[in-house]
Amino acid sequence: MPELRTLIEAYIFAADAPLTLDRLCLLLEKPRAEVRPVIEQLLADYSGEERGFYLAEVAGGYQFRTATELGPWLRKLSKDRPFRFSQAALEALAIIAYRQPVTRAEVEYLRGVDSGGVIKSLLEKNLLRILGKKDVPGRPLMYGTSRHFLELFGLRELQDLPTLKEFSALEPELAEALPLEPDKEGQTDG
Amino acid sequence: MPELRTLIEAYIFAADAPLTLDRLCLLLEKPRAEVRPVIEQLLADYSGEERGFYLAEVAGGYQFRTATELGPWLRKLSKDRPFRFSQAALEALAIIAYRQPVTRAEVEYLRGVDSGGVIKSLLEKNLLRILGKKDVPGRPLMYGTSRHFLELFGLRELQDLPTLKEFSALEPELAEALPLEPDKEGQTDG
Amino acid sequence: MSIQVQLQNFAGPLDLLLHLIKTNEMDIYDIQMVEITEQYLHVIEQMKQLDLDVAGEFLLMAATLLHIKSRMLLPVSEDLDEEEGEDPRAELVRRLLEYQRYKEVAELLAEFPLLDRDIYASSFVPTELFDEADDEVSVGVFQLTEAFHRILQSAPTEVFHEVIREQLSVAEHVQLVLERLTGKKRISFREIFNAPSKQELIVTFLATLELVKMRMIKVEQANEFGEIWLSLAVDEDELEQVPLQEEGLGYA
Repeated sequence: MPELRTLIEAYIFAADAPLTLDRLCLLLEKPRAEVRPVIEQLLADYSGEERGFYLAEVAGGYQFRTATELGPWLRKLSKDRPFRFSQAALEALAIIAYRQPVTRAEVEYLRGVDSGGVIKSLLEKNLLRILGKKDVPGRPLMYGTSRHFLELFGLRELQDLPTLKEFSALEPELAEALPLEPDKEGQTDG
Repeated sequence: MPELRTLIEAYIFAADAPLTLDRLCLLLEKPRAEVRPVIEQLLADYSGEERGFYLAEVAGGYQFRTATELGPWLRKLSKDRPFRFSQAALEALAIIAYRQPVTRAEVEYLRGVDSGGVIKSLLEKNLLRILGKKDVPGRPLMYGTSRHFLELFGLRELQDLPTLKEFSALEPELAEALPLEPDKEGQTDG
Repeated sequence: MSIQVQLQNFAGPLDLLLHLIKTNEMDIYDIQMVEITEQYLHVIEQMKQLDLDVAGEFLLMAATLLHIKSRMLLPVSEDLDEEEGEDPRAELVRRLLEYQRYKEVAELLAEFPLLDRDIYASSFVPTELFDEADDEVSVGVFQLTEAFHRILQSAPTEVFHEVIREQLSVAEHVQLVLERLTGKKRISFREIFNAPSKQELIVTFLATLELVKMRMIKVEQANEFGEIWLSLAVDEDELEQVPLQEEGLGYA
């Protein structure tokens, strides 16, 4: 059995919400009288030094938190978090990647929703490029993916994108439902 | 400006995945030479005492984690049954981890079993990533493990995987045909 | 000798073979083919008797074992070239050894402490980070393909893309819609979509969309849920200039 202090620290650290004293006592199978002094000690220890995080009393429980005054610096963490897309952005990007050259209207038709904002933000993120204007009345812009898109997804070239056939082949039930050609990959033998 | 040590501690604590040295340097706008010694100090500080959590080196970065030996106690925190990988999933994962980049056909040859479903579920769990297509007829997809794989298994890098038992090759050609070292290229991203 | 084993306990035929070799305390480099084949077939037979599906891979291995067994019964003649003279079991032994290595590592991996099962990382997210949309996900190539796959499943595109290419032409239907509108003040949406088949309907709809995009026709509705009316937006003599190639429309 680890030391009580170690265990309390770990429980509070690992829980995904503030841990109440009661819950802690339950987890530890110890009475409050035994648990409370250890928490008091932890609270004191974490308040003394200048640290990146401290033990906070919050919502009737205990939780490790970053100090409020670090907020402005921590905000940077979310700013340049790489590789994150909203569902909408991912859908638009997927359609453009697979259907390029493609117009905004075509993306919107497939998604069934206005996609102007999403396309704009993908352009700003340098993931798309304009491939010219479509030769139809109104001359709408045609979009495709950029070199940066390939880099971000670790692809050498567009042809490296999985085909839908390959994708479906990973799903046995689906593969049966679709009229697929015999899968050469699956046949390799001795 | 808070102390560098405080800020580094806070960044690592607040990030939702292991923070690499490069990313830290970018966030702090400081050179590696200045950041690295502070991390070394943090690593030492957290390893000394008996604590509920420590600073771990994992998936090419740094992350605060609870100590392994506390696992049995901490499991009480979640009501769900402990998650287990199937033998099939672990076999496929092992083959892909050691042999990347590797195709589905190669995994299936080594396992002797269709592995499409297993690969798909590993892809869905974000443990694999697609590394492009192999330059052979049919251009099959090549798979490798993701950064998340390292994070989940607590590995610093692929080289931390257990060494494969020496394969007493009956024939030298076979040993040559099968590169047995984990491929460094596979580590780049998740 | 009867060995009580159940197929579903094995990750595949190689796994089952390794188990049989181990329980028989056989040397993997000198597998007794007759014995092993007999036991292997026995396990499979048991499964069949229990009415359980025996996966194709297990049957394939049974065939391989029988083949090796029969080859071992052939007399070895000295003038055979090197390849044919190889021990018939060699390939199987290589595969078994190779498989065994990964099986062992897989067993080790099963014992690894896992994040969120045995080990926890900090889960506190500072409020400062909340301003980012909550539904943002980290993605890779797989997620991208999956998204496209999903879209195609929910959108009717797959149907009409095939249809257009093979049977019905959007360009043709652009012409048809125009013809029906020619000489009329307006025509109702319902009338124009009075098509015999779903495919026809979709292509007509696409053609209508194209015409709206090209500003060749107008679509009007007096009130919500009211009748939708289509009418020509151009002079009838301008109709000659409609681009009629599929490529021009982007559906080819």
